[in-house]
Formats: sequence, structure tokens, C-alpha cells
Amino acid sequence: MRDRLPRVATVAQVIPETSKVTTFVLDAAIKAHPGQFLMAWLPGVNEKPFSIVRPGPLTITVANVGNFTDALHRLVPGERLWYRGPLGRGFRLSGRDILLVAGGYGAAPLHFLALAARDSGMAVRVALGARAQEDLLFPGRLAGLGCRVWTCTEDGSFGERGPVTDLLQSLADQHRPKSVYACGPQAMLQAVAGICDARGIPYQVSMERYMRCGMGLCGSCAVAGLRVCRDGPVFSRLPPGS
Amino acid sequence: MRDRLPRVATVAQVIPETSKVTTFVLDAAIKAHPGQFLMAWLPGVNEKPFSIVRPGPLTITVANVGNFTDALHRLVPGERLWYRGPLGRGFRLSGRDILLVAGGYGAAPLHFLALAARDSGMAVRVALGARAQEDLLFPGRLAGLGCRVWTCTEDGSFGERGPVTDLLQSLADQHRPKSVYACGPQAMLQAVAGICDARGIPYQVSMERYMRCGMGLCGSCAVAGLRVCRDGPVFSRLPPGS
Amino acid sequence: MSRPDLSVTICGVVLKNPFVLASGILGTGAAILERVARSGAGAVTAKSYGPEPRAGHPNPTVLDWGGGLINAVGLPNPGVEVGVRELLETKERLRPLGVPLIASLFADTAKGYGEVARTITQAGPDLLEINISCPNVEDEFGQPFAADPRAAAQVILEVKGATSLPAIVKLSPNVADIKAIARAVEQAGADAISAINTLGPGMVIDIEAGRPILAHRVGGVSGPAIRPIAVRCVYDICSAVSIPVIGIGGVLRGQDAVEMIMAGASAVGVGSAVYYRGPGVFKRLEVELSTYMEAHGYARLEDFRGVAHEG
Amino acid sequence: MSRPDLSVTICGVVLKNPFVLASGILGTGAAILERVARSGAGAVTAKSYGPEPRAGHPNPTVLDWGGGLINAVGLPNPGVEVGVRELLETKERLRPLGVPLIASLFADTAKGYGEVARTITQAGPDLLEINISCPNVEDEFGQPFAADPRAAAQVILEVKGATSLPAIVKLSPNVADIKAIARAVEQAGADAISAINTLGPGMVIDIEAGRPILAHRVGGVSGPAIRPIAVRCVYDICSAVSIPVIGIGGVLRGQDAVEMIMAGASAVGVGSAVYYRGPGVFKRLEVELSTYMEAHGYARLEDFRGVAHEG
Ligand SMILES: Cc1cc2nc3c(=O)[nH]c(=O)nc-3n(C[C@H](O)[C@H](O)[C@H](O)COP(=O)(O)OP(=O)(O)OC[C@H]3O[C@@H](n4cnc5c(N)ncnc54)[C@H](O)[C@@H]3O)c2cc1C
Ligand SMILES: Cc1cc2nc3c(=O)[nH]c(=O)nc-3n(C[C@H](O)[C@H](O)[C@H](O)COP(=O)(O)OP(=O)(O)OC[C@H]3O[C@@H](n4cnc5c(N)ncnc54)[C@H](O)[C@@H]3O)c2cc1C
Ligand SMILES: Cc1cc2nc3c(=O)[nH]c(=O)nc-3n(C[C@H](O)[C@H](O)[C@H](O)COP(=O)(O)O)c2cc1C
Ligand SMILES: Cc1cc2nc3c(=O)[nH]c(=O)nc-3n(C[C@H](O)[C@H](O)[C@H](O)COP(=O)(O)O)c2cc1C
Ligand code: FES
Ligand code: FES
Repeated sequence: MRDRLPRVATVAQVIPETSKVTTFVLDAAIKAHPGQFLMAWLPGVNEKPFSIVRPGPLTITVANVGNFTDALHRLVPGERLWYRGPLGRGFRLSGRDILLVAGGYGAAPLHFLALAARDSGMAVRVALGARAQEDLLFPGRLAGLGCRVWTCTEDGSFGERGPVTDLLQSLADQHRPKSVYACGPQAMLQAVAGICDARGIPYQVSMERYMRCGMGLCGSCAVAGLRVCRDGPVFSRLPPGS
Repeated sequence: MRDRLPRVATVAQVIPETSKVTTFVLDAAIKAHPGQFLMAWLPGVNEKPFSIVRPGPLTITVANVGNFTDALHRLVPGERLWYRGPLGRGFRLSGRDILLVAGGYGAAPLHFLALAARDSGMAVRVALGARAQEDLLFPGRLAGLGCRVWTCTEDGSFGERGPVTDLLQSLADQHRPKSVYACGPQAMLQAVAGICDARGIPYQVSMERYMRCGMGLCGSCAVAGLRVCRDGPVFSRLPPGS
Repeated sequence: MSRPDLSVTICGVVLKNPFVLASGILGTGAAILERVARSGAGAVTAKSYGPEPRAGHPNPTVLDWGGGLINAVGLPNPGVEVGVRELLETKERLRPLGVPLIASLFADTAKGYGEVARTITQAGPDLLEINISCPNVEDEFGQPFAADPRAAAQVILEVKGATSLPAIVKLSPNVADIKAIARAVEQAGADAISAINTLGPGMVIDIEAGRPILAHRVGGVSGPAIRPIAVRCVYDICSAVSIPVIGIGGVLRGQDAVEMIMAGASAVGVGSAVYYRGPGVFKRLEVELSTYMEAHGYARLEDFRGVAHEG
Repeated sequence: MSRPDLSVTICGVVLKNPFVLASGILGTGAAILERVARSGAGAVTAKSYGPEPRAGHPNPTVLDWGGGLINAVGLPNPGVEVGVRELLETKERLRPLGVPLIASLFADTAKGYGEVARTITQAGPDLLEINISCPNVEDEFGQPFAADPRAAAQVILEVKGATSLPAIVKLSPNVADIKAIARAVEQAGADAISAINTLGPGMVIDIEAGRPILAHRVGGVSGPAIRPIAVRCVYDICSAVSIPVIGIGGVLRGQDAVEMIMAGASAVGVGSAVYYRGPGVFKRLEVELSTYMEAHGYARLEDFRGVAHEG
């Protein structure tokens, strides 16, 4: 009866990733698909959506951007965090040969995808972009999963200089991946869609929108008639006008 | 969600049994155990308990004793009847060799029991009692099921003269049945219990009490701390003080 | 850690655990109330007795509509004169078990409540529960006493004048402002509040018959469907008054009881759960509540009572 | 037999089927309302707009507690000025689909209702829905307009003075006598009634956190748990007034809609069902209702509307 109310978990590990991004490993495990998310609740603070980085031990990776994420960043091992989920529709894995494109903390859901792709023996390439070297998320984790990782930064402090979509463009032409999976800021996703459409490469993007219910009811996350929380967050083409 | 609300059925056949007792065959089938009952509802009239005579086609046999049963008796094929059930705990069948003792329309649940006993290859004897010949219920049906049937009437108009418990006494001594199953008026059940207890024969009785909810909640049917509708109507010994 | 202490004292009466059989459930006689007491209830409430015998409504009177129950039993009872005999026998049987007996009563005028209370006191129950969810025949709109602070208070004044037994007032959720009612009955001298009585009324229509299934057409809703309403009512009442509250409504499992206690309840009523989990529910609730308390290091119910009001 | 006619006319506006998207569900923008219209809704209601922009409450705002939903979204909206633009675009997109648009509005004073109604009329919606389940800031007890017949009537008088659009008044079930409210708004000139808004409020406490889960602590209950209450409210309202009623509350399946119509509803609101069955629920409801009608030989909704009142 109470299955869809928040469940409590204890923070088992807190792992710094970049100056602003931290990973929280919980003493819980759930069944989920890569690309799905959960609503993390801190009583008395707020409840916000985060991608599932790993389903067991349940893990999220959080950029400190405001009130709630700041409160999350103050959690220490042994403290508790509540979550509802998994929510939403995740990625559909297909093709022997895939390319992941991550901007900023977009690497979070793609980590879970890489995990699943490795388990089914796919060849995974990753284009990882960020503003600067210290913002690059998961280069080591992804390489550790056996992915071939290319990096770029907007300020050129590490890897190629420029947006990750430049990297995508050259990798797409060079390796002709069977499909592309992308997560990051809206402008980046738009560029990804353009690049893939031009080359006839199927793609899936994970989008973000301001969420309230997370259950497809309130309409807060609607974009072009689609509910990001329930019809998405993964879409196999960018919703028109989004 | 609505599983436990009344379901509607159409009366397929109306079969006269005795001058006051009629059988109603419905165009429905349910899963039930012998001894269970249902609550029959006629909208605008009332809702009352009746033993299941056969689960498929669902059949009840009704004595016309008052307002509701009179309304039931006016049903003709094609008209509708609602029911909730099966309800209650039925008989537990055991022993190769069993004896059924029926007083009046007590034959109703025992018919279902005889059906099940036949299907599992048991030898079934039946002591059938009534006030007079025209009130004897199911002698033919029970014989047709392969039961060995003895009858008696209080006025001697058919079979032995006397109460069915006299019949039980002689059959019990003669055939030493492995268990006895009885349904009928309270006084008869008390006598049955006495006879069986004296001989160490296990018995089960199906009891009647005034019922409202039929679901173990309202307490209307309570007897000696037991709810006839949910703890019974079948008891493997007569509740003390009942 | 030693086993947690589940006992609670309401108006000086000690319950070994907070689970109280709610009125109208099983409480039709001494034997069945004894059975519930033996099944582990902390206290039992008998059915509501009124001034005169009542047959109640015809069937169907109780239904499981999927999300909960709905009932219109119509307060069948043999009248308070017979009630006293039934309650005397019940009290006799409960005494050796140490399980308190709560006698429930109703009437259709404030004076009537006083008279029934005076009579029922002869049976020596431990506590009285005043069921005010009945139509006030003197109210020109036919509103129940429970919907009007003044009428509710008047009932309590009459009862308090007629008996020295502690009076628990049972409130209805079907009001726009339950805090106002709670304050009014506290001020009039109520010793405790129980809440909630059934919600609504509601109606379930059979779409084959084209009519309401309950013979009375409408009935009170209980069970899981009403739990959030019950918890909020208890929370509101506890924020408005300081007398103890028995939280009732949709409690099926130990965690539901914890919710009620966190909302401020001193004890927890159990009604529909008897249908969902059988009379054995009392023992199971006790185990579930103990398990929760042990896991959280709570030794007594006071350790978490009302915590939902903080922060 | 030919396919049954599911159409219904409310205040002169034709709906091709009786299923109306309820306010506050998905209705945040033109594109999503167009999607719902294309999914088969007979009419759609936009979210409620008020006089000023409102951020709404922090999260958690909506929960599935098992028997239904509970929400305290807090009427987030950009204010009626922006609302007019959103509604104009919505109306534009719905026009070719032939799906009527209902604009919902609220305010905190009776005069405010009139002003918002006047402004929102500029967007040219087909119908207005007046959400009176908001606290009346002028009431000394802070009661919502929906709980007081006079306050509710005053709102309607202001709205009717400000617009010539038909006004549907949305009633709250959280009142002791919903018939009195229905009569008052009918007399004040309401053209239709929708009922019910959410029940309660309710509260769900997390027993690990020891606090209410909703950030607002309490919230309105919707979904399956409230259906019997909603059906009874619709039944009561239909027995008290002769204006059309949109029955809302816990309708998930076609048979639930049949119940509402038998209780007297002209049309049927669909809210929480969008969560339980997705936006495709409208098409499925239409099929289920048709199937029921065909099986029972009903050609039109009037053939069984209100039958539960007979006998
Ligand atoms: C499906 C989904 C998956 C996400 N996954 C991750 C993740 O894995 N890691 C991560 O760090 N962040 C993720 N986010 C974003 C994360 O939810 C926001 O960063 C967080 O809600 C900000 O809350 P705040 O109170 O700290 O910031 P606020 O003070 O509320 O706002 C800071 C910034 O975040 C934006 N924002 C606020 N709330 C939301 C929201 N509910 N959805 C989207 N943007 C919002 C604001 O517009 C503002 O730009 C995800 C968002 C979505 C929708
Ligand atoms: C578990 C159970 C199984 C039953 N099986 C059958 C059956 O297979 N066939 C059959 O004909 N009858 C059966 N009955 C009895 C049947 O329910 C009653 O005869 C019927 O309710 C009488 O309703 P009425 O309105 O016609 O009579 P009423 O006018 O109400 O009463 C007529 C007589 O029946 C008694 N009675 C009324 N209601 C009940 C009730 N709910 N339970 C018991 N006695 C009642 C009255 O005390 C009175 O003596 C069963 C009863 C129970 C409890
Ligand atoms: C069948 C039934 C009969 C009831 N009869 C009474 C009654 O006589 N007096 C009373 O105060 N409450 C009565 N109630 C209300 C319960 O005592 C309780 O307040 C309500 O059912 C909510 O609790 P629950 O959800 O645990 O059932 C009755 C409830 C049911 C289901
Ligand atoms: C998340 C949510 C938001 C709601 N917002 C509004 C609103 O803004 N205005 C309104 O009149 N009703 C609102 N409602 C109430 C619904 O319109 C509807 O009356 C209620 O949910 C009962 O119907 P249901 O059981 O089909 O959901 C809201 C309901 C929900 C669940
Ligand atoms: S967040 Fe409510 S619909 Fe997506
Ligand atoms: S009839 Fe209600 S408990 Fe048996």
C-alpha cells in the first residue's frame, strides 16, 4: 500500500567527484533501468530529481547548484536520505557500438548506461565535456568500466578545447556509432540532435525540466505536450519546440 | 478493486423441490468449498445468507420462510440476482467413509459436500430428515450422486418416524462412519454433537445465525465468541453454550 | 534492550497496549468482547447503546468497495436497559483479564445523552464513549451533534452532570473545522476525545441494478481509504486541546499506529482492520509496534508521541 | 445497434463525450492541453489562475499513499494576466479539434473573483470554472468560500456581474451540508456545478522522519479513496439543484463514470486517473463507457442519468 511513498536509506559513502559535484552511495539497492531517476527527499528541505548513477548500491551524483543540493552536500555517512523511484522511462539499449555524449553532470545517467552496456558486451565510446578540467565528471569511472573516453573542455584546460558537440561530430564521422546517447544542457542536446539527424544516426537524449510530482500528473515538467517525468526523461528524439 | 461487491447473475432455471423449497440455478460459476455460503441480494428488498448447493452452475436452494425468501421465490428465469461470496469457512473433507445428517434445508450445503465427496471417491451415507414427506429435500439428488440415503419424517409420512438424530444413532452404531457432517436446526445439531461425542466420532456442523455483514465485522452472528459468518459457518465442534 | 513498554493511561485507566477495539465492531456481546480481549486488545469498546431498542437498517449494511468499507448498520441495539445487563456480563468476563471496558452511547437529544449515560453507568464500565455522530433532532437542519460546537458541548454537559465516569467524546470528520468542535467539548468537560468516526457519508452504486447498494443508500466510510483524513484530524485535534486523544481510522498495521501516535494520539482505535486481518490483528499490531520501537530505540510511546508537530 | 451517443451539452457547450480533464492535472500549457484533447477528452480544464503569480508550495507536493493521492501543490500559476495569453494559445490549438476549453480561476476575496473572471474572459474560453475551495481572507475564521453558503453565493454574484460566460462552481466535499452550498450558488446564478474538489485535507506522516511528508504538511486527497464520497456528493447535489453537475472524484474506469452519471452527473471529471492510467485514459474511458451502454441497450447518457435516485 505504501510502496510509492518515499523510502529511507542511510548514506554509506560520500565521494567527492569535482569541486562542485559529489557522489552519494546509499545502503539500498533498487531495480531500475539506465536513464531512470528518483526524487530525493530531505525532510524539511525539499524533494528534487536526480538520475540513478548505479542501482545497487543505489548511487546518485549531485552538483551543488542551490538550496537543496547544498543541503545534500552537507550529508555525511550515517545520515539519512529518502527517495521515491525509480521514476520515468530510461534508455533503450541497442546496437553493438554506441557513443555516449555527456555535458556536465549529464554523465550521471550515462554512467548507469555504460554499466549496463558493458554487462551486455557492447563497445562503448564516451565524449565527455565540461567547462574546465575540474568539472569533468567520471572520466576515470567510465574508463574503469572499459569505455573508450574522449574529453574536451570549453576553456581547453583538458582535452580538446570546445563544446562536446564538436567532439561528437568528429567521433560520429570517424566511428559511425550505431546509436548516440546524450545527456546535458538543453542547448547541447539540440546540437546533438542536429548532428545525429544529419547523419541518420538514431539517438536518445535525457532531458531535464523543473519537476514537482514526478509522477506525470501536475504538468510542471511538460515540454511540447510531453511529460519529462513520465514520458521521459529519455526521448528518442528531441520534442519539437523544446 | 470492486471484487467484493455484489456480482450480478441471471436466473437460468427455477426448480421446485418441495412445497416450500425452490432451487435457483444461475448463469454463473464460482470457486468455492462445500459449506461456504453467499449473500444473495435483491435490490430494494434485502440481502441474506444461503448455502452454496453447487458452485457451477452456481446454485442455491431456498425455503420460503419470510419476506426475502418470498421475493426470491417470485424470481423467474431471465431475472437477475446479485451475490457476494463465497463466504465463510466450509467443511474439511476427511475419511473414506462419511455420514451426512440433514434436517430440513440443511440438505443444501450437504449436497455440495456430497458432490465433492463423490469426486474424491468416498463412500457417502446420508440421513435425511424432515417434518413430513413433502418436506424431504434432495432425496433423489443425493441418491443420484451415488449416496446411500436413509430418510425419516417426524410425522412418519415417509421412512422412519422420528427425528433424524434417531436415524443418526442407529447408522452410527451400525456403520461406524469416519466422520459425521451435519446441517439443520440448532437443537438437531446439539443432539448430533452429543451422539458423536459419546462415540468418539469426529463431526462438523454447519450453523446458522442472523447475519448482517457476512464478513466478520459487525458481530451480529456471534455465538460463544465465534463469528458464524467468518469463523464458521462450519465448526468442527459445537461452540460451547451455542 | 528490554522490550518496549506499550502501556498507556487514559483518564486514569491503564491499557497494557494502545490498541482499542472501536465501537460497532464485533462488540455485540460479552463472549465476543472477551475473545477480543484475549486476542490482545488494550481495551474494548462495546457497540453503541441508545435510549430505545433499534432494529437497525435492512441489508446490505456493510460493503468492501475496494479502497475501504462502507456501512449503514443503523446502530442496532436492544436499548440501554438490556445494554446494562450485557455490559455487566462483559465487565465480569474482562475483569480477570485486566482489559478495560469502554461503553459507547448515543441519543437524539442532549438530555437523552445524559439519561443514557446515567443508566449505563450502572454497568460499571471503565470509560464512557459519547458517540455524537447522530442527528440532533432538536436542530432545525437535522445536523448531527458532532457538526455543531454548541450542540456537542451541550451533550457533554448533560453527560458530565449524569455520571462521574470519564467521558470520551467521539468526533466526526465530516465538519469544516474539527478543532472548533474539539475545543468546545474540552471546555464542556470532556475527559478525552476519540476520532474519527466514519467519513462521509459515501455512496456506492451498483451499475447493473442502477441503485445504491446499501439499503440505507448512504453509509460511513472506514478502512484504509480514510487513514490520511483520520491522521490529519488527530493532528488538528491534538494541536487544539490537551486532553488525550484516541486516534481511529484506517489503522491496519503497526506503522499506521505509529503515524497516529506521531500525530499525537495516546491510544489507537482498531475497527475495519478486524475485517482485513481478523481478530488476531491485535496481537499482530502489538508485535509490529514493538518491532518498530525496538528498531528505533524507543522505550515508551511518549518517546515519539506527537513528534510530527515539531519542526 | 448503432454506437451509443456519448455527447453531452453543458450550458450550451457541446462535449463529444462526458470526460472532462479536471483542473490542476497537466493543464499547465497549451501543448499539453492539446495533447489531452487529442487523447480523447470531451473538454479540458486549464489549471486555476489567480490574481497574482504564485510559486506554489515546495516539494513534496504530490504523493501516492496507496489508496489514492494527496497533494498540496499550492495553486502555482503565473497570474491571470499571463494566464490570458496561455489560454488564448490553448483556445487556438483546441479550436480545430472541437474540444471546449474550461478556464479555472480563484481569488481570495469575492471581489477578486469578479476581477479575475473579467480578465480571464478576454481569453475566450468556452466555460469558466470557479474554484471556491480557497480561504476567504475576509472570513474571520479563515474558512474557505466553499464552506459557507453566503460567501459562496457572493463569489458567484461577483463573477456573474463581471462576465457573460457560463460559470461552473466547483464545490468542496469538506462541508457538513453540501446541498445547502449547492442551492446557494444555484440561486446566485451559477450555471453548473462541478464536484468534488479534493477531500480533507489529509496528512501522511513518514514514520522514519517523524513528520508529515508533504512540505505543506496537509494536502487534498484524490483518486480511488474518495470515490464513494464524490458519488454521494453528486447524488446530494443533484437532488438539491437543477443545473447540470460535473461529477469528479476517483473516476478511473468506465464503470466509475457510470456510477457518477447514475448519481445524476451530466459530465465526468478525470484527474488522478491520468496518473493511474496515463493520458490515454480518456480514450479508454470512452470505450469502456460505450461498451457498458451497448451491453445495456442505452443509446444516450440520458437513458440512465440519475437512475440511482429512483425507487
Ligand atoms: C530527470 C532529472 C535528472 C536529474 N539528475 C541530476 C543529477 O543526476 N545530478 C544533479 O546534480 N542534478 C540532476 N538534476 C537537476 C537537479 O534536480 C537540480 O539541480 C536540483 O533540483 C536543484 O535544486 P536546488 O534546490 O539545489 O537548486 P535551486 O535553487 O532550486 O535551483 C538551482 C538551479 O537548478 C534548476 N532547477 C531547480 N529545480 C530543478 C528541477 N526540479 N529540475 C531541473 N532543474 C531544476 C533551477 O532552474 C536553477 O537553475 C536532474 C534533474 C532532472 C529533471
Ligand atoms: C450460513 C447460512 C446459510 C443458510 N443457507 C440457507 C439455505 O441454503 N437455504 C435456505 O433456505 N436458507 C438458508 N439460510 C437461512 C436464510 O438465510 C433465512 O431463511 C433467510 O434469511 C430468511 O429471510 P426472510 O426475509 O425470507 O425471512 P425473515 O422474515 O427475515 O425470517 C424468517 C425466519 O428466518 C430467520 N432468519 C432471518 N434472517 C436470517 C439470517 N440472516 N440468518 C438466519 N436466519 C434468519 C428468522 O429468525 C425467522 O425465523 C441460511 C442461513 C445462514 C446463516
Ligand atoms: C460496521 C461498522 C459499524 C460501526 N458502528 C459504530 C457504532 O455503533 N458506534 C460508533 O461510535 N462507531 C461505529 N463505527 C465506526 C468505528 O468505530 C470507527 O470509528 C470507524 O470505522 C473508523 O475506524 P476504522 O477505519 O478502523 O474502521 C462503525 C464502523 C463500522 C465499520
Ligand atoms: C495534483 C493535483 C492538483 C490539483 N489542482 C487543482 C486546481 O488547481 N484547481 C482545482 O479546482 N482543482 C485541483 N485539483 C482537484 C482536481 O481537479 C479534482 O477535483 C480532484 O483531484 C478529484 O478528482 P480525481 O479523484 O479524479 O483526481 C487538483 C488535484 C490534484 C491531484
Ligand atoms: S513533474 Fe508533475 S507531471 Fe512531471
Ligand atoms: S454477520 Fe457480521 S460478523 Fe458475522
